[in-house]
Amino acid sequence: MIARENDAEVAALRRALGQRRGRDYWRSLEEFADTPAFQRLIEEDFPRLAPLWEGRVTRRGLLGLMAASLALGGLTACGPQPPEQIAPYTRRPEDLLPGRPRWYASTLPLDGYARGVLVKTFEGRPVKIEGNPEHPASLGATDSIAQAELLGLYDPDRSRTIRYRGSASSQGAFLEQLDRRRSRWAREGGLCLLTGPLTSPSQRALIERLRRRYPGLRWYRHAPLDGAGDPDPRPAVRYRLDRARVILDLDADCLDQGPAKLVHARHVMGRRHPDPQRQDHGLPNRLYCVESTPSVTGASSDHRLPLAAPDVPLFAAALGRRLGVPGLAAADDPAGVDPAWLDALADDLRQAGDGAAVIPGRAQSADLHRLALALNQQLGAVGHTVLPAPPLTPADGDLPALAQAIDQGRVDGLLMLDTNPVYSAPGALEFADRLARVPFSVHLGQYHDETGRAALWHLPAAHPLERWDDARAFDGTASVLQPTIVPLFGGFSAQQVLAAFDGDYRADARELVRAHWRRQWPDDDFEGRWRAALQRGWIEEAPAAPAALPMPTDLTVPVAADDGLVLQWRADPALHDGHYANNGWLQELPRPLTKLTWDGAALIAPALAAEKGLRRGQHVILERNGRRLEVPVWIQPGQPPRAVTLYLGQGRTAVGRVGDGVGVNAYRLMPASGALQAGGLTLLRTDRFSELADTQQHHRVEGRDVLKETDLDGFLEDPAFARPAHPEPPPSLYPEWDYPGHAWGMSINLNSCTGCNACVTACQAENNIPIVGAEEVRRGHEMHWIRVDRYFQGPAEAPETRFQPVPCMHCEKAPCEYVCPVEATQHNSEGLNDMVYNRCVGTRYCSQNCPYKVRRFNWYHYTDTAAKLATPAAAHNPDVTVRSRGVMEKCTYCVQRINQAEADARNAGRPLRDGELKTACQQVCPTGAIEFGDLNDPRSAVSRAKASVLDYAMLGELNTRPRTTYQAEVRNPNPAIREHRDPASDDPEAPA
Amino acid sequence: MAERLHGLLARFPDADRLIAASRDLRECGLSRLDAYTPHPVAGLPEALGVRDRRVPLTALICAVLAGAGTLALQIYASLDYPFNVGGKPVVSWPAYMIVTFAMSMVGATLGALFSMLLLNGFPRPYHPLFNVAEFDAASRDGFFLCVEAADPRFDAERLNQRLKQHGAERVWEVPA
Amino acid sequence: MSARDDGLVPDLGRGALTDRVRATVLGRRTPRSWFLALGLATLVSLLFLLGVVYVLSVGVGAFGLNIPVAWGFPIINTIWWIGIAHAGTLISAVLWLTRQDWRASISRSAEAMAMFAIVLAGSYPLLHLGRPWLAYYLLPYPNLMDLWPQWRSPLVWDFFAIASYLLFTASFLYLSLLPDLASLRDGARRRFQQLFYGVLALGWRNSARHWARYEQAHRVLAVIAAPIVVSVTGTISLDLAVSIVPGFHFTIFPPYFVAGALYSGFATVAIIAIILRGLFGFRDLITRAHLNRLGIMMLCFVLVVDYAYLQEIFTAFYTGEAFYRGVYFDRWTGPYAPYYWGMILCNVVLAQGLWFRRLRESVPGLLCLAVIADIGMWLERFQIVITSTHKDYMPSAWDTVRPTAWDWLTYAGSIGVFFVLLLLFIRLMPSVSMHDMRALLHRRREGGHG
Amino acid sequence: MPQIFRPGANALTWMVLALAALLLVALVVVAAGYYRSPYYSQIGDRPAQPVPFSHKHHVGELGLDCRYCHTGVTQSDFAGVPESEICMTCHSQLWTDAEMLAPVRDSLRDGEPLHWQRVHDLPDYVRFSHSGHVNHGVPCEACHGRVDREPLTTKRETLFMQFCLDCHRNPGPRLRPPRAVFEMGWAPEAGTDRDALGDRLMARYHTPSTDRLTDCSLCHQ
Repeated sequence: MIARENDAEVAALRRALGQRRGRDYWRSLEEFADTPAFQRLIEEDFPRLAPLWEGRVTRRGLLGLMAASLALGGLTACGPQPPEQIAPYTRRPEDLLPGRPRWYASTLPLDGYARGVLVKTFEGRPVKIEGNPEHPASLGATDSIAQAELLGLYDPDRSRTIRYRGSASSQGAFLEQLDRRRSRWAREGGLCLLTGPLTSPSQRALIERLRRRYPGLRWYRHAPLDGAGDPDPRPAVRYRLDRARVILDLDADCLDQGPAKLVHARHVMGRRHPDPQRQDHGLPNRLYCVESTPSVTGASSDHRLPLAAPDVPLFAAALGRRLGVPGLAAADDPAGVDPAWLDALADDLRQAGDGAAVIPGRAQSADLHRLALALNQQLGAVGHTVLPAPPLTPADGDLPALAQAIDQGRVDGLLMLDTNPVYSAPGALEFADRLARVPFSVHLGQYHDETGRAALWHLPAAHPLERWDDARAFDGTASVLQPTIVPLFGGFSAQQVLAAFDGDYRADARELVRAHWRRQWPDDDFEGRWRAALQRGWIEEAPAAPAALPMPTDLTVPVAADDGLVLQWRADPALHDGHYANNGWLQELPRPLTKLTWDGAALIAPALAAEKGLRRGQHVILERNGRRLEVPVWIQPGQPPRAVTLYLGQGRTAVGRVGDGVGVNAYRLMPASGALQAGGLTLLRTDRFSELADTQQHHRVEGRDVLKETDLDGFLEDPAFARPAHPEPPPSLYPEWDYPGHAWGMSINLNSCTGCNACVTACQAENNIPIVGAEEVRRGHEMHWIRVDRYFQGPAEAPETRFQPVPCMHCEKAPCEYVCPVEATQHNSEGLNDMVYNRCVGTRYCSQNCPYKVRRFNWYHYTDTAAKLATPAAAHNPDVTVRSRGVMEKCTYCVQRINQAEADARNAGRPLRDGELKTACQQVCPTGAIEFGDLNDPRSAVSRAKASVLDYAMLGELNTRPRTTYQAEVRNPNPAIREHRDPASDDPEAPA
Repeated sequence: MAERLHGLLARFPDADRLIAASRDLRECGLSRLDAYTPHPVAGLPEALGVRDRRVPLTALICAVLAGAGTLALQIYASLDYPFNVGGKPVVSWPAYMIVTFAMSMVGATLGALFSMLLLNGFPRPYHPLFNVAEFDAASRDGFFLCVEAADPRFDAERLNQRLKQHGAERVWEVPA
Repeated sequence: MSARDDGLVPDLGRGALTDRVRATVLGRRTPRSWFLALGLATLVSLLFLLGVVYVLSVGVGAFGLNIPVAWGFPIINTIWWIGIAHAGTLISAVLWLTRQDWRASISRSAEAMAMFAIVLAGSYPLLHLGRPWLAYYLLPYPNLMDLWPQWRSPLVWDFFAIASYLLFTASFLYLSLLPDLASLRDGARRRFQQLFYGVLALGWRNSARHWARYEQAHRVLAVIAAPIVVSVTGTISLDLAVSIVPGFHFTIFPPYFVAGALYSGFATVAIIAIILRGLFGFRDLITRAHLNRLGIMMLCFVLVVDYAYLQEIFTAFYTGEAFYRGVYFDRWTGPYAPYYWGMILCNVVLAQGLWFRRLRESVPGLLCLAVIADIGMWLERFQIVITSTHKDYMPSAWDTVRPTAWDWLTYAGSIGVFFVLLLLFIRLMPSVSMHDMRALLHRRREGGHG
Repeated sequence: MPQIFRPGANALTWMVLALAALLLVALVVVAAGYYRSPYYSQIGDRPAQPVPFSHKHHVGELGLDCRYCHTGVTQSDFAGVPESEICMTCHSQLWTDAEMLAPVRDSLRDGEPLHWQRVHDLPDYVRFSHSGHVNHGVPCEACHGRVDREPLTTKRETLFMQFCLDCHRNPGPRLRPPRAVFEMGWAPEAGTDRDALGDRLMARYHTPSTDRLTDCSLCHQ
């Protein structure tokens, strides 16, 4: 049931891998893949058998299964335990103690930007990723994607071999071919490089080296999420939102997108602790959000304005006019926007002065970025909340430019590093056809993906957790990626490939990175600084001279385009640009606003749905410029009426068993420029339907005592509004239980929660929660222990959105416990609602009687190694039991962490300190919305949080006495804007 | 008689005559009497002097024992490994009453059934009475009276006459 | 005293009656319709087997269940079958205590029906479990974990209630069979029949002493039958009522469940009575007057059920709680409204047909009403179990389930299993209690006192 | 109807019934006995090991401390099975050519781990921490028995939940002072009040309350 028995095996494998260091390291995989240990691991972890619950069961199969299940079920209890073996190390690595985790500071890049992480490993096997509290882009938090990188590491579908024209080949053959071309490139040029956004100092240095060797080298950058490339690049800006009092988000989703999202979330939402006593009432900022697609930021904002993407620059210009930005006097208000709203916003921003910040969205045009910078300049925010950022990737051109070069026959060799243009190039570019015309194309990627298949050569890339590399954070801080495991499937780093192109065929990945930094620190104690960097997770450098922000001149007033339907492409909140499509944790992650998993859909406004007579899941054909795409629709409250949004990242065809064939590829409709919004869309209704796999079917609170909220005025009037009318606790016939030791409890601050889902994935990673697949989600069988409920209030066209994370409440009078016939769930002496899997017989009565519906059931054997979506055993947390079929499970408050922390404290002979112990959801939360600790300690953070006047128990009138309570939400709207919050109009049912 | 005799078996045309005969023979001091009828006949046990209340008594005793035992088991189990279950007391006796009741009903049921079987001497597939072929009518429409030879006042000749007087249609000697 | 001619007593002598009934068991010829029915029932029961094998092999995910609707068909079917069982016990015990003459000719089939219904009702909870092979964890036995069952759980109560009911019903059935087994032994002419029934009869000789003790034991069982019936369905209703789920948590549940149980039970007895009439030509043993009485019983209980419906709605609204009101609005208008209105149609509207004597006495009429009653009661269980949970406290967790093929297979198939068992029983055992009928004839014709 | 059964049938029936009842009782007794038997609990099992390592020799006769080889026992959940390297610290000097030790030498040379057979194996759903026990006065001997007398490692206790609970419900009498945790066959000085000693040790080790020690999630997490 547990992954522990595999530890020794993995350790053995790792040792086998570990011997192939140094020179051997850079050599082909074929011979290695033949070792029996490797074969065994692969077969056990990644079997090819289809899962039972998805496949059709044959007669023989069924009988066999029945026999097996009877044997499994009945007989294991009858015989003595089967024998097991222990394989100790032959030589134990220094500092490694079997059974004790080791932590490594490392870095995970996203879009090239670094996020500092700490990786927990057991016997050389990474099992959990946490944020690095000292890293400026993490502050201790991570997002869902960073959490899910762990699963990506063990993904059995990752590329394992060098391939030539699709078939396995060898490194020697590759180098031979490469060698033949190098001299010509040096003479005649013709070598091109295609990367994503790239901040790695060592890679950039290697590229510079290549430029010297091949003077004609052209470097192209493909960043599908950044929209159309621009001759005049957008200003590189970063924000200090901890200094901001009024923030205007212009379609930026600044809390959930971009390299600084975790920091933004902490600085904007993490500071909201309403308190009538404080001068700013504990609400230090006000967030306005103008957005083209409902997002986490819009949901968290105090004022939200839905606006189709092309109208956002008009909005910014109209605001600029009000603020007196030169050159914008002629700007008109965009249609449909209340001028009074704009006036109030302008006043608010003006009052904030240098405490204002206007943030443009990355998907928006460079024009908007310049406009926003002008607004910030006008407000006096530049230098205070708006600072220059390190320059963007210094490439020579974007993907359309590369396409042009290919057309002109100027590309002889093309090296594509960690990018997948065949999938993510705009459909209009027909990049696959063009790539076929490149004589020598090389793809380095983690998957033998669409581009890998189209390229002449494919090289497997090492996963960020397996390779030496470096990257910079949004603010320029450099940090090192240090491998926590030797590449499982071989795999090269970009540095190695770049060095090979430079003629260095035997370069060591580690040395390539170190060499760069050795050059940076010529005089210093290099080893000392290097060690410090590895230990801390980031590199201490002399701060670069502050570059001045180039102030935009000659702003042009944007003009309104046609008012027809607009198609918008946005990063998928989980799959990002599609790179993570084979990651089951992310595919199954309910997207924050739609609560959709797996399936892709076109988001349309309720008004558009009504106009076209569309129902949820009905297929439409989207047509633009002669390209058509059939996709089901999702009716999204708060979507601008004329805007249709497609999330990028689905419709993969060559990524693996998880991601292939899920959803549609939205890049196919994109204009050649790569712009992320375009008009000229027609929408044709069809009669086909899909049942979409969403995890929440009902979107209104229905007046139930679940969410409590008010605005600042209401709060000041009645600070105790969240307290129940009746005395607490209600009287009981039963005597009270004592909790003399620890009494664990949790407090969730709804003011801070952004609904970003990081807690969901962190919990999944920590607690070995299985992936169930789209069909199972459709049937309501999803397994997440913590879910983020999303409710809409107010009119469907512009609703207010509320999030509420719901883990187990650990009720002191738990209704689940007294109905269990076998004591599989009851209370422990510290107030936890325990769940004993090995005692559970699966009556499911506990779930029936749980008013919060937080329990999850293993309807099938999801963790069967034969299951298609089973998490590889190596990725399991060895401290948490892996649950088998027929067993109930639920949030345990990370009891394994509690036990470990208590044991560690006792071993050290000291009491457990507050804050020493964190649950997975608490630790990952970017805004610190979750507090957990000992309620018997009045000074603990959780006790203080629960002492807040805002503290309330969900469904408290049931007298379940939950240990998890919430802090009611207080919004901070602009008193000058009274456009919303009329509970009487709180009805039109969200489209069903 | 060379053969040992089990008793005399007489068939009567109806229940009333059987009752009358039974009462008469009993008043004559015969004790090892038994009547056989296709269905329960009111008054017949009294006529035969059968007054046995052991079946309901056993049922009652079994019910009380089973109920008490079950309750004791539940309380013992709760104390053996005490748990905090939903914040309820360790011994939540009101909740234990339902199983207690169910088990006392089981006690009564089994007590009644098995005391009936055992007191009747079942199982006893062989019995001398079956040696009389016509005895099968007892489970169809025949009313029989049997006087066992073991009775100290057994006298085959006199009994035969007496039975006939009471209207017995036929009298058999039942071989042992 | 001359017999009252109320159509309840056949125009036969004791011997002729015994021979008639014995012939159905001991006779060499089996009606072709019996084979036909058995074949059909076997086919249907194979579906059950298939469903069970599949569900046991892959897991309960095969059923249409999820969170929040974690209980579904297996629980519905358990409640439904146990309800059917109750009428059997009631007829053979309570009507015996109250000296209802009309019970004699149907009591045996009612008891057999009860027996098989309980067996099925008891098998569903096993199928319902996530890990059925660990069901023995519910038993109190000294084990290596030092753990005991959790006695506060209504499921433990249930386990004991159903187990005790099964024991009780089996004991009761065997007890009342015993004299008839002797009768078969005595009537058997073939050796294996003599041995078979001879062993089972344990040597019963129809002695006055046997009868006296038999009657005492029978009376004890009959006396505890009523509380057992009430407590078993009551306990099962507590599975729901003890929870805090809106739509489950009603104090009216125990009596309401008992009434519903008896309604469906009498309907099923009526169906079996009609089958027996057709199969063995028992038209003189089970007369139209019997059908009429069964119809009247159904009417009584369905009126209680209808009253409970009203009462439940009143309670839901009287509490003033949004949750309870929500459950009712959902029942009326939600995704499962067809089931609710189907239940109302069957149990409230069509059931009123029972007021008409002509319908009650007509074979097709009563058959229709009985089938409607069984369907209606199944729908009632459906809307209690599924409709209540699919929308409870947390709007975010609301969800619907769709019954799968395996749900329907294991439900429909169980009816096949029931009839296989029943058909085998009526071929191997006397389907009319001969000694009861003889006693009845004795009482009615010869003025004997029962 | 003639007589169906012979007179002997009565006795025969009773004998059959008695036999059935006896069988039933026997079944219960056998089942209960089976689960408490050494066959099921594997007490006394002494699986063949790649190297016939003798605790008796190393501990009993040479007096090696447990921690010399089981290096993780005070810091980790796992006590740690010695790496081949540890064996060879001595055996590179002693018995360097012994045939018996060839697998150890081979293992270190080839980097192939020795595959020891597990003797004490808890189910995977149980968390057991060696450091949590030995640092708080629970001696090795409590679960592993007198290894200093075992030529081959042998399972000595059932390690059933019942066995764990015995101690968790009343830890005092099994606790030892720190110096005696790794000692074999230690007994308190004659005349010591074992219960009072247990209480003192519990206070010293801050042993959690019995309630905490019998929490399900303490071991099943």
